[in-house]
Amino acid sequence: MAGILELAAANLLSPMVLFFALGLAAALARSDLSIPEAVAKGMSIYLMMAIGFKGGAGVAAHGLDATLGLALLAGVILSAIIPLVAFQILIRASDLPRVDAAAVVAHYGSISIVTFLAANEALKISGIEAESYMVAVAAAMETPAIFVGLILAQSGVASTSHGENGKAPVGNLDTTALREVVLNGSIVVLVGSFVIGWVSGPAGLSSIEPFIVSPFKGVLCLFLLDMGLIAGRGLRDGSKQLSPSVVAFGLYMPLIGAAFGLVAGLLVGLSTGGVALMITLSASASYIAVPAAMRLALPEARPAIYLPLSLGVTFPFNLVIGIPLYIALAQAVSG
Amino acid sequence: MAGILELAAANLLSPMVLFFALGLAAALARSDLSIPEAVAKGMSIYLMMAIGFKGGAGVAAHGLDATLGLALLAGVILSAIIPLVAFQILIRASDLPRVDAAAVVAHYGSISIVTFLAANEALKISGIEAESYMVAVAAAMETPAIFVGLILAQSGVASTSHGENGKAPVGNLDTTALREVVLNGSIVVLVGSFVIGWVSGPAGLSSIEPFIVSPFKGVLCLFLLDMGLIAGRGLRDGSKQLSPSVVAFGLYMPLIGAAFGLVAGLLVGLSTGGVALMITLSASASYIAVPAAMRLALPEARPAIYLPLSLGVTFPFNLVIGIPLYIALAQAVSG
Amino acid sequence: MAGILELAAANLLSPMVLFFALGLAAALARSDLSIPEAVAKGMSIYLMMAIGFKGGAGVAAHGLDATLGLALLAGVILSAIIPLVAFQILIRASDLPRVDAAAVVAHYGSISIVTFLAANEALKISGIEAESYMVAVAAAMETPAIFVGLILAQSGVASTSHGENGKAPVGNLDTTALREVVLNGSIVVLVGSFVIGWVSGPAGLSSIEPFIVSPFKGVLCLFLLDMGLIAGRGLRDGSKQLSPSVVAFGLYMPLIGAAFGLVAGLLVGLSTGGVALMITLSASASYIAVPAAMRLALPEARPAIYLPLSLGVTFPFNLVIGIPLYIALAQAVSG
Amino acid sequence: METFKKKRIEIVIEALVLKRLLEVFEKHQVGGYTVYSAQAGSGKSGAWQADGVISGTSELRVVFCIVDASRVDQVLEPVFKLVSRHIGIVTVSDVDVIRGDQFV
Amino acid sequence: METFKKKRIEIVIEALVLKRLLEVFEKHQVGGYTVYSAQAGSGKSGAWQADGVISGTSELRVVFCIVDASRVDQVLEPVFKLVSRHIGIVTVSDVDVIRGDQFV
Amino acid sequence: METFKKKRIEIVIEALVLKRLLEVFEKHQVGGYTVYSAQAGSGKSGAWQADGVISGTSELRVVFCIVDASRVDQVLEPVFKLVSRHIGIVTVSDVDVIRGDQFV
Ligand SMILES: Nc1ncnc2c1ncn2[C@@H]1O[C@H](COP(=O)(O)O)[C@@H](O)[C@H]1O
Ligand SMILES: Nc1ncnc2c1ncn2[C@@H]1O[C@H](COP(=O)(O)O)[C@@H](O)[C@H]1O
Ligand SMILES: Nc1ncnc2c1ncn2[C@@H]1O[C@H](COP(=O)(O)O)[C@@H](O)[C@H]1O
Ligand code: NA
Ligand code: NA
Ligand code: NA
Repeated sequence: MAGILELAAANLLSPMVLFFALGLAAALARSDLSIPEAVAKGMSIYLMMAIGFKGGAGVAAHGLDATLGLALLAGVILSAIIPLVAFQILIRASDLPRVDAAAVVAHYGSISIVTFLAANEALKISGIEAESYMVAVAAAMETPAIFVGLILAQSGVASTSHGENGKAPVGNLDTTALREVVLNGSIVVLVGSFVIGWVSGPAGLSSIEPFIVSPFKGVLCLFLLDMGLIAGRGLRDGSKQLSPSVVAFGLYMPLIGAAFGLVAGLLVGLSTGGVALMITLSASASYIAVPAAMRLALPEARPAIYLPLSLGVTFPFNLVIGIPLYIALAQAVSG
Repeated sequence: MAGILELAAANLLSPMVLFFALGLAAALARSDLSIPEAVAKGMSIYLMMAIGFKGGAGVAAHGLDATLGLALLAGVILSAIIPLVAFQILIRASDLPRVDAAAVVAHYGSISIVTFLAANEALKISGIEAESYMVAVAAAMETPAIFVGLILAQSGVASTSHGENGKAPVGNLDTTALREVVLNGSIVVLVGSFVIGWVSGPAGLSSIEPFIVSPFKGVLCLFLLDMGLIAGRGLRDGSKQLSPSVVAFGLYMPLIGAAFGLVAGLLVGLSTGGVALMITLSASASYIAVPAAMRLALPEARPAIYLPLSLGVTFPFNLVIGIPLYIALAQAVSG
Repeated sequence: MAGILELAAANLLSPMVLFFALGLAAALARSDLSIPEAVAKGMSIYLMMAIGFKGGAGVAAHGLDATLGLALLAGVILSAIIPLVAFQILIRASDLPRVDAAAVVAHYGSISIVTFLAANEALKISGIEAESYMVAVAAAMETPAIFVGLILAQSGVASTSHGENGKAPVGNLDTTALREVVLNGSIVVLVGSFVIGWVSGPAGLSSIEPFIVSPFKGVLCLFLLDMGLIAGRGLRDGSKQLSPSVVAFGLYMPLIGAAFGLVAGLLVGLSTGGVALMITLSASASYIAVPAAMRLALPEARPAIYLPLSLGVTFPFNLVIGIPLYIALAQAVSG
Repeated sequence: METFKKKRIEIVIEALVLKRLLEVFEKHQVGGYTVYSAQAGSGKSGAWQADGVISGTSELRVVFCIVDASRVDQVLEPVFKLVSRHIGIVTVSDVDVIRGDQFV
Repeated sequence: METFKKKRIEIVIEALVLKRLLEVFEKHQVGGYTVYSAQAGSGKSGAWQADGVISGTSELRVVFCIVDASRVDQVLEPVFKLVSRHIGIVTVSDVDVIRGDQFV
Repeated sequence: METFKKKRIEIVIEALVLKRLLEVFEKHQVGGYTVYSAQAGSGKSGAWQADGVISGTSELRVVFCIVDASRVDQVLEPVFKLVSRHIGIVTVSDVDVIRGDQFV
């Protein structure tokens, strides 16, 4: 128990969390601080490239674990099941229309790559190793939840007020949109870099290490400053639209997801670090791939609900409280 | 004396000064070279983050010097007094309207963070240490000068031709503008990173060192290329508006400011490096926080005067001649 | 022979080539992946600055080779002669109008700096040294081809259908345009950084090494991802306009250029690495300075021909097949 | 100079949907269009700002195309159908051009 | 398609003052607006260019809002008062929109 | 508020040629202009997109200037001459301004 608190305190005072807090505070205080869009996108691509490449190079170095296939499968299943569970909870706990609820839960089935990165760094500080292919599991969990979310929205369309007045059917995911979801830029960079890292192996990694490894954590801090700014802005403007029951969902849903991730991680037989990452992925909520897919395929759902919930409530919760908790959990159970 | 010349020569041939010269030359030759705005802003945020964090981590490492409080106080006083002195000089030496003169002198009370960075690098090359909290002094000197400048403008408004025809009163700094001045993005990042560096200490610093320490000087060179481009453009377009007496002010005022900084640094009891930095801060002129504040609170003052003067005259003077001089001065007096 | 194949295989699986391939594949699959323009420009400036500086510092370190003057002269001559040869071939082999053919061949006389960078990295991996001033040769080869191309266009204007209906004469390179061509931003950074590197020498280099040397290859990979995206987009949209005979020209012309470069490199008396770079420069085709100059001075020529040809055909050919071939050639002949 | 009367259709639309809007243009053989990025805005769906955003969700684009008055309705209908499902607005105004045959 | 006549107010203003302009909009209940970045310009106060600039001082923004003709004066007056103290210009033009009730 | 009728000339032109266009403006004493970046477009010369491009070749800019109706022809002629040699278009529309003497 002392371990958890210590880990939590260390986490709370880590540069990553503090830069996020700085961004949050600046936005809430209405400072004019902002990271240019191009720089934010550049950092996002950098982070995807780095994490993918390192994961792939790790697989090349340590060989393919027999559990990789299982872990990928578990990831896909988690990504599909968590939204179903979350939907049953959210529709009862709040008065959100079905369409909005469906969009929200798709975020919770999918994953937040920055939460994953922060958990990786926390593991590193604690000296715990994890399977390098976990980044592939992260990639595998990105999209299944989207399809489940759309099906949930579809099945409920007749009963919502949004679909009534003769509009096009919701959740209309044609092949163009399908391709756009699957070929989302950030997923392409993540998966592509994983493959490149795998093919070019440790030699390839060492040749670009001073770019993708050494400055990585610093870039992540700057990126978290930006995420703090966006989260703060979202909370400032969107707080009127988020009812207390929805905010509460954003706080307890990660723990439910975590429980699923924990079970899956143990069943698959991952290492302590791997279990911690599986928990983190399950507990985290998307704010890149899923919102984009929802705008395309489910425009009726309100982004003013799902964006601040994912970015302003669940993301900070995971960053500050969740990650040390999940690591402690993994240690307690699989140690 | 040979020491100064040697230092000056080394400074003149340093990559930092040469990249600034390259930018200046490119702009004057009307090359189409330009640094994208987003990249320039990203570098600016990076530099603030790095210098703030390093300063804070330094304070955490070396403990709080008893002189910190005194140094901060001295900074605030310098920032307020220098504009008063500068105003008396400028209003006599040139025929600038009071409003323009008030805006100009506010720049000279405040500070240029890049000049401060360049002085830091020059100290490092000379093997001279300085108090790490000097970056906090820099932050403290950013804004007081703004208020003094506005008061100077206010008191003179009746006598200028700008305020006559029933316009709103100048220097009208309402609470919104006040917050905007104090919460200027670059000040927030600088102060916030200082606090984060302090809290997370040397361990935090070492975790992001490959991002904020190692490449720092290279980024500064690229940033100076950009500043050279802007200074060159400003001189090209603005040279008609700058009378010889105003240009002269941009060259001798840093020396007057330096004298104030020297006295203050000695009174506070700073180390040789600290005195050199205090001189540099006093001698430097703002080109971020003050111009922005002037546009908001004193729109009648012409940016075509104060921007090229600060960026195109005083900044290069300090970069090329001032810094080695200030270091030599600090060594001579406090050595 | 086995050596070539091995080198080719190693090259094919290098992160640089693989990231280019990722970009190409993403663009052809119509992924929405894109690198923000500002980031791409920032990287481009970074690469020019780094390669120029390293070259200049190298000259400062190793002293001025007696062959530098000869190599520069050879570069200028190659840049002027290759377009003449290429024009005779292209005008016979394809049915391109003279104006388009003249614009195309100007690209082949000039050089691609990224191809040069990739060849440098390949040499480093093979443990072959090259003269550091070769980057100055690269700079010298940038522009002569442009003037030759414009003269070729001019001489043929009466016989083309584009110039008939009383329009302004083509290839009208007034002094403004001349300055714009010569003071192109990327050339200014390249040459300026070379001079700065030379002046500030190894000491200057070591002070900014963590910025311009260590992460260099990683940035190059990200830049190649972007080039893959642009090449893929160009091929996707421009493939209708490129006839098979023009595409073929894009594949065999580098080999002809390479032959010229080989002869020149041997005559000048370069080292094995120097010969390999001279071949690479001669074989490569411009996609920055020349297209920009053509739009200004020869707007009648269609960019939809020369851009995808240079970037989508010749660049990948050189990157994947050319470079290992040119290195093997240089080793075989000058070893 | 002699000029010809044309119509300028201007559309503000969320960035993610731009691709579909351009497909509509292609389908209805709109001869040309220009896209630029909006940086912030406000409307029925609330206020937004592009700075620092990484998902692309809250970015908007402005697209304008110059077409002949005779074709406005034909283009406007499918465009409006698309835009009204998403975040965005459509306006039409008068412009004069120099070469009439260029904008059909 | 049936369209409705509205007014488009377009304002070029220095970036630092944008926040205040939007506050004016809010105060006068302007239903929507769009902001984009200008990259360069020239006027009474001389020429400027955004590239590479770090202080934000010489950046300008363009803002347009579609309002009903009946409300133009009400909006224009405070907007013009603000803009005339700063660097910037204001223009008004006619546009047609499809849903009239959306722009009030 | 009292307004004055002026003309708005809007030009889409490739970025590399912008400098020359602004020289034309200067030569004909155009009192002001604003430039912004287009992000993508399509026309006779095909489609283009600015993202990721490093040569500047396929970037376009949009420039607008408000001038008095009496001066439109004088400005339009050299502008059109320049644009028609390059990639780009020119349109003219009506706007109202508040201070008439500001736009000549
Ligand atoms: N009809 C149009 N409407 C709006 N923009 C256009 C139109 N035609 C051309 N453009 C813009 O002008 C650029 C050059 O046109 P063009 O010279 O026809 O290729 C295009 O890439 C578009 O950005
Ligand atoms: N009245 C208006 N004037 C100008 N732009 C508007 C207006 N209404 C909406 N917009 C723009 O269109 C976007 C989407 O509008 P809406 O769908 O109403 O939220 C807004 O974010 C603005 O950028
Ligand atoms: N006649 C004009 N046409 C278009 N834009 C203008 C005009 N006059 C001024 N502007 C824009 O408004 C900004 C400020 O104008 P000013 O306050 O006159 O310096 C200029 O930098 C331009 O971006
Ligand atoms: Na999840
Ligand atoms: Na000062
Ligand atoms: Na060549």
